[in-house]
Amino acid sequence: MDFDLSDEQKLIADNVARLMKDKYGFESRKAYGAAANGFSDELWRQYADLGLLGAPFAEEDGGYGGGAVEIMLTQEAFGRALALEPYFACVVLAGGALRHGATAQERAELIPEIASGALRLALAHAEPQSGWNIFDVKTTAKRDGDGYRLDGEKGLVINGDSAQKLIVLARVSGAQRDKDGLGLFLIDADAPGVTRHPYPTQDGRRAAEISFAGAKARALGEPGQAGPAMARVIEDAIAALAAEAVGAMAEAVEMTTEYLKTRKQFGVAIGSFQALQHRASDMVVALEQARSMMYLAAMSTSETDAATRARSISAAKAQIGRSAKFIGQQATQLHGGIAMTFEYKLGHLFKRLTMIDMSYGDADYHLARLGEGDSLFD
Amino acid sequence: MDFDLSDEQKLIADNVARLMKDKYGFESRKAYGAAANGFSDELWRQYADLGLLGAPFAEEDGGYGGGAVEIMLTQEAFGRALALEPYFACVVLAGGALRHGATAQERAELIPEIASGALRLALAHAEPQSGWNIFDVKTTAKRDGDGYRLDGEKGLVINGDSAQKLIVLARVSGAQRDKDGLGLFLIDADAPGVTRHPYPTQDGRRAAEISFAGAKARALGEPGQAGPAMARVIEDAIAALAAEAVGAMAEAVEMTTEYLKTRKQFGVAIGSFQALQHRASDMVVALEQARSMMYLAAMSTSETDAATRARSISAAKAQIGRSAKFIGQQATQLHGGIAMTFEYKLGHLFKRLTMIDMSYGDADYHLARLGEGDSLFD
Amino acid sequence: MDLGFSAEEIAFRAEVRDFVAKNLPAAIHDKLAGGHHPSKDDIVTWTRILAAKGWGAPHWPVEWGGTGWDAIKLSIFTDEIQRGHAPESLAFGTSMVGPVIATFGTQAQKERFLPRILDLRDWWCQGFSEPGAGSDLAGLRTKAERDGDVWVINGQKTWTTLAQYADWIFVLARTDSSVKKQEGISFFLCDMKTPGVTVRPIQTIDGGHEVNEVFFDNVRIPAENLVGEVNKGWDYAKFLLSNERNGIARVGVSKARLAKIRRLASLGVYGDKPKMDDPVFRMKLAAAEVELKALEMTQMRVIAAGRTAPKGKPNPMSSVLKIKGSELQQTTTELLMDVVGPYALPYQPEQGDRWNEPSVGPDWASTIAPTYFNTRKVSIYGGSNEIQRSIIAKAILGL
Amino acid sequence: MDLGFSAEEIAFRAEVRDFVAKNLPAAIHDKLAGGHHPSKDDIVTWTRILAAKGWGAPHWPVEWGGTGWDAIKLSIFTDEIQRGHAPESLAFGTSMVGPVIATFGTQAQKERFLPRILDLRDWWCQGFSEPGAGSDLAGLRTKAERDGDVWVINGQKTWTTLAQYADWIFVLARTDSSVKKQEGISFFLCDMKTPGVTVRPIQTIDGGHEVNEVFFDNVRIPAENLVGEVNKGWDYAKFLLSNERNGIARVGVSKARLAKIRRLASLGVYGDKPKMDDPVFRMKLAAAEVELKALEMTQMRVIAAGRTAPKGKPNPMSSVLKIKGSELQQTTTELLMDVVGPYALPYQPEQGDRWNEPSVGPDWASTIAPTYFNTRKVSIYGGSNEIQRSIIAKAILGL
Repeated sequence: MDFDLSDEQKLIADNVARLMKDKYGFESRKAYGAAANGFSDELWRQYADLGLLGAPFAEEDGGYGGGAVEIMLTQEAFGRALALEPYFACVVLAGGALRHGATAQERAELIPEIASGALRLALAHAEPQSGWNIFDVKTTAKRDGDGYRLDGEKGLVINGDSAQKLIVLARVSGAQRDKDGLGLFLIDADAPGVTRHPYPTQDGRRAAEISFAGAKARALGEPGQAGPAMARVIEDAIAALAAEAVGAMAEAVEMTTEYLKTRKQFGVAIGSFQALQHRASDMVVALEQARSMMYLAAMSTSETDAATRARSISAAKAQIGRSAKFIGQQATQLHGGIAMTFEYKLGHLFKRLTMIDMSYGDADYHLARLGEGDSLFD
Repeated sequence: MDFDLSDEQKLIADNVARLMKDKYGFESRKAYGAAANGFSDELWRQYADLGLLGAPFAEEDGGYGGGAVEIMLTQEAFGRALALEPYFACVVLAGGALRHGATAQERAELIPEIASGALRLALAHAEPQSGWNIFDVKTTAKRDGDGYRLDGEKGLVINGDSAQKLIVLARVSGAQRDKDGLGLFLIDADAPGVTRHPYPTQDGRRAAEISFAGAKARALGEPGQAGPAMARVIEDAIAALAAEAVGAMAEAVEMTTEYLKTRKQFGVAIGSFQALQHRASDMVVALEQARSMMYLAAMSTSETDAATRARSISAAKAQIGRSAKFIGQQATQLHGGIAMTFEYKLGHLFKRLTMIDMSYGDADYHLARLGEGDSLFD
Repeated sequence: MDLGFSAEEIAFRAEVRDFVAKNLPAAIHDKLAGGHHPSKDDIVTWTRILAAKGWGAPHWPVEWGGTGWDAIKLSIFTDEIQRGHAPESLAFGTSMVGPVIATFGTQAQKERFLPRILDLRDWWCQGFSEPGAGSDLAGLRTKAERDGDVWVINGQKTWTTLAQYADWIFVLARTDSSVKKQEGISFFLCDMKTPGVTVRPIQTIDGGHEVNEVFFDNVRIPAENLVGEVNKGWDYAKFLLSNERNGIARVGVSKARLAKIRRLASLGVYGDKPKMDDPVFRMKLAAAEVELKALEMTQMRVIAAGRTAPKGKPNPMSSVLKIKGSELQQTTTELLMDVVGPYALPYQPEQGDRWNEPSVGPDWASTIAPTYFNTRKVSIYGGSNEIQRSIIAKAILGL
Repeated sequence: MDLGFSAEEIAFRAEVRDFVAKNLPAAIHDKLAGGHHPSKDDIVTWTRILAAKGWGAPHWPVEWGGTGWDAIKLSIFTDEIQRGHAPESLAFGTSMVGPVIATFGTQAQKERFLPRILDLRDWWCQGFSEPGAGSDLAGLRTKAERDGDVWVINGQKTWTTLAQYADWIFVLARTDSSVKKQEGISFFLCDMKTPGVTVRPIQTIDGGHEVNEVFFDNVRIPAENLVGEVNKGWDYAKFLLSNERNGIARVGVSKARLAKIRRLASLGVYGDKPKMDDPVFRMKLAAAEVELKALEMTQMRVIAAGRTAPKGKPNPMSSVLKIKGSELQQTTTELLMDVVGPYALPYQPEQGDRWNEPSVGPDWASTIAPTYFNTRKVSIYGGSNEIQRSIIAKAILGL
């Protein structure tokens, strides 16, 4: 039990924190978000230069040998700054699909391109009807020569609007919600038969609905065997979102504290009102509980027992969701009107926290999953 | 829509309030509770003299022509004082069984005796396995000559230890949880074949587990048809408990407010601390919501549509349960250590409120019932 | 004690419901039922339909176009407007400045302003809040100085709802800085076209434009536009704030939303079972319905008690209604988030008449998250819930 | 960063668990697992079993019988004791007065008292709280005056846990009334048999007898029973209160209770389905498990941070542990109430050895409601949760 970072990890944390401080003031963020992509190409290059994009991949695959802790540190800093670049979509989701679902050869081909910043991938797995069931897949992949043809509708593809290539979860066999019979497929985002409907998201990002009509793709890994890999991808994604959420919550708590200290009403700083002090203290408790579960989630991604891993990840997501809701709502309440304005950062933290709760299962969803299984304790 | 009391109702409310003030200080209550019966025979006589025991019964049955409002007013005052006499057991529960389940002749025979204070009845309906399902009845009634023989186990019979006669819910036909096939039976509490195991309850009252072994009883109403009557009895009981709970909650809020005003710490009255003020304010909100549902419950007992009536009663019980828990817990917290002592009234209010929530379905139970049906709104 | 509605009240409810169903234009109904905001035209159109029926401002004195309904009927009316997804009356006119003018204004002011409020020829907005004042309303710094026949106003107001449409604004301004802060405030009526009045939009977190900043730069208004006496403005403001508490709980809004939740949760958008089959969701929904039912009864109790209470005195029980009412508005938006699930994510802002275009995800999804975000305001504005708790502690509990 | 336990720590946990399983007398285990309180004999018996193993006060200095375990091992040890339904060490001796004597006491005091604490030959109780002081501990009024070779103590203590069994009491008393309240307090050790010491029981709402009032009426104690310096008692008290925060979250207690809840909820006491089949109940149980898992990690983080933190300085993060830990102790008692349902009602107080007699209702039911009532104390004592929130606001947030 040791919460200390290695020197390499400290370097990553320091570098990304400094970069966010220098380049990701809230006014700068507005400018980045106004770009067509919805993020800054320049910062994406800097992430590559800092080694962030390759950090979580194995060295033999062309990465820098890090893992869940490196993702956690990066995501936490991004969460504080509300960074918009497609790190989560490309490195965590698509990168995760490669790590867990692709062959060594495929990884060696694609991961160096991710690490260098040259290739931005997106993962198209959800569908309009699937809700949070990752195995609910109607999109089909049919063998055609040495490749496959994809048909179907994918929804909520994060940064799918600007990705150069897509990794698509599609069904090669089985019924709509079977865990078996799924495959991962790689396709150019502007290949014939691919239609993207891009849109902004509530939290100021970009996503797309994407339809496939006989679009020609190549398989990654062994078609039909992608189910367990997808489960791990989503587990990694939840761990990454947990860290981002903790960053955003920590920022919200700090902003609120600062506001309570400086904002005066009835002639005194409102932070002198005990009822508000105690609310802020409850926010600290919620934050610390969430931070603990951020660590648990990061640690659990390497747990080998699938049931234990799934339980820990669900527990983390449930706690994150509950803490995020409480902190987002209370930070808004303690700020008052200013928090309701688009100009001010806090509302955007609240919106991002809300959308993290709505991703990959909200708190109730994961509590229900936990309720069906064994205890979290041995 | 008119919340004003009639002159007769005002008289009842005034009389019972005055009696409680004169005779039911918390020290007096301790003395009453130490009696073998667990209550004051003297006060029982005074209730009869004031007309409380006959109030909710029809005049043609030997009552004084009141109803749910009279019960509400009485129970609210009893709730404030934590009165121990078996009004709820005898007048509300057993009396309700007579009102809803007995023939006119049976009512005319028994109700005057209740009204005069001469006869204390208890209602034995629950069983060890039944939980809050009033139709879960294993106790059987078998025809024997002009009467019936009862066999089985009844549990949690409120004031069943000291009642002179028992009204027993027993099965004449059907399976264990059928709504049909139930009957009400009257039996002397010390009849052959009746064994009572009396005990005190968490809230300082008395109850009994009662077993029947071929005990000879007489039928009330039409054996086999008692199911719907029992449902109404329990609905009336919930309305009565709602009022008792509101009385206890109002007392808890007042005691807490008084304590906050007088108790000093760090040199000032603790009521000057804003966090405590706001908690007390939330208690007021919870109390007013509960009070509103007390009215709804009383009003609903005369609703003719059974489904609408059941929904309103469940809604009232759910609200009462939630408000009672919040107020009980917070009143305790705001008092601090003194609330944890047996000598002090507040803890007894908390215990009574808790046991009211645990009677006839706790808040979750009634919310689940509501969740299965239509909306509360048209 | 008779806790049911009378036959007359039941018939009245049916009449209002029927009137709304038959007269509310379908396009407006559908837009509001979908969670969208009404446009200015929608509100004007509907207000004039009501005004033509004599229901433009039912709570006003009959001589100025009111109905003479008692408080219960007024409450039923509000409930049915809200449940029917009709636009609500522009409160700044009918419930705020209207009653102030009717009570404290000159005969000339009454004749000039009240009829134009009734059918929304004048769109009013409220110039109370200021940056830096927040819940400490009386700490306002906007100044009015007398200069011959005019008052000269300088300062800034904020959170001014729908000022972008407004013809007139009623303004609290400081006219004496030498006395206690509540005692040096006056109440003015100001034409928005007066030189020196500038409106700057505030975008809210849901992307909408509901509120504004309003700047006063040497705004000269005629002396006749002072309401009542100089330096008595705080009294009128208190009257205004305490006057229209009927409807503060917004029970009808929450009823309408609960009905919508039941409908949407039964659709079965994701997976093989509708959300309504989830027992935890059902329990949360039932809990909200129970609290709302209790709140409706609490509101009735306050109304009933108000019949015999002294007029114009603030009733601290309205703080109970405000707290619970705002909590329920927020809870119901959270239940809608439970229903919409992952398709809360796409951001599809309303753009003028394009509110009814095809959307990403379920066709009802686009307003859910914005409504959730936007509704956080209801525990902040109109005296934050923390202020309400302090009022209860002081005025009900004596702490 | 390595967030798992080391192989050594895992083996250590197994060793403690195994020791408890093999050495805890079955009658004591069953009594505590059933939610009953241990008797004095139970605690003494088990403490001596631990002491014989060298585990009587694991956190003490090795020279006085401690183990030298690091904070993580100490935490694992506490966790396993609690989960194994073993009586906990009498904290007043091992965690409170023991460390104070070991740190500030004279060599004679150490030699005299420490060995007798280790194997519970001396039963200690705590004379801190006073009526009227509550959370304002430093406002105490018990006085000690010097009279030649003795100190004469007069005053009253309250909430004195298990004083009815105590051989000794450690007492804070005012020795100088002319200075700031924290600066005139001294720390005394007092034999309970000294004339003038009277114990009066306080019955708690669950019907139990855990706490007492202790009266001091001209109690004369030898000067050698002063700890450290005169008027420095407040420093020792702060040391005492900050010293033993390991275990303040009582994670093991809540873990044991959650396991019990799962077991009882699966029994199927009422109706045709066990409580565990109720999805709402399962959701509440899962939520409690999640919070407890998070709390366990939070505790580990505090322990890890404590390795490099300055000694003896109070860590405000312990307020986080106290708040969440007490909430979970209370939540789990509420879940037990959900399980027991209507048979919460019968009151069947423990009477000496009759704890194991046949009960009304399910044989595990009788302790559920008393435990629920009694556990309300955990958010009141040891600095109420309101005090803890103020500490967080000040010491963590700087408000």
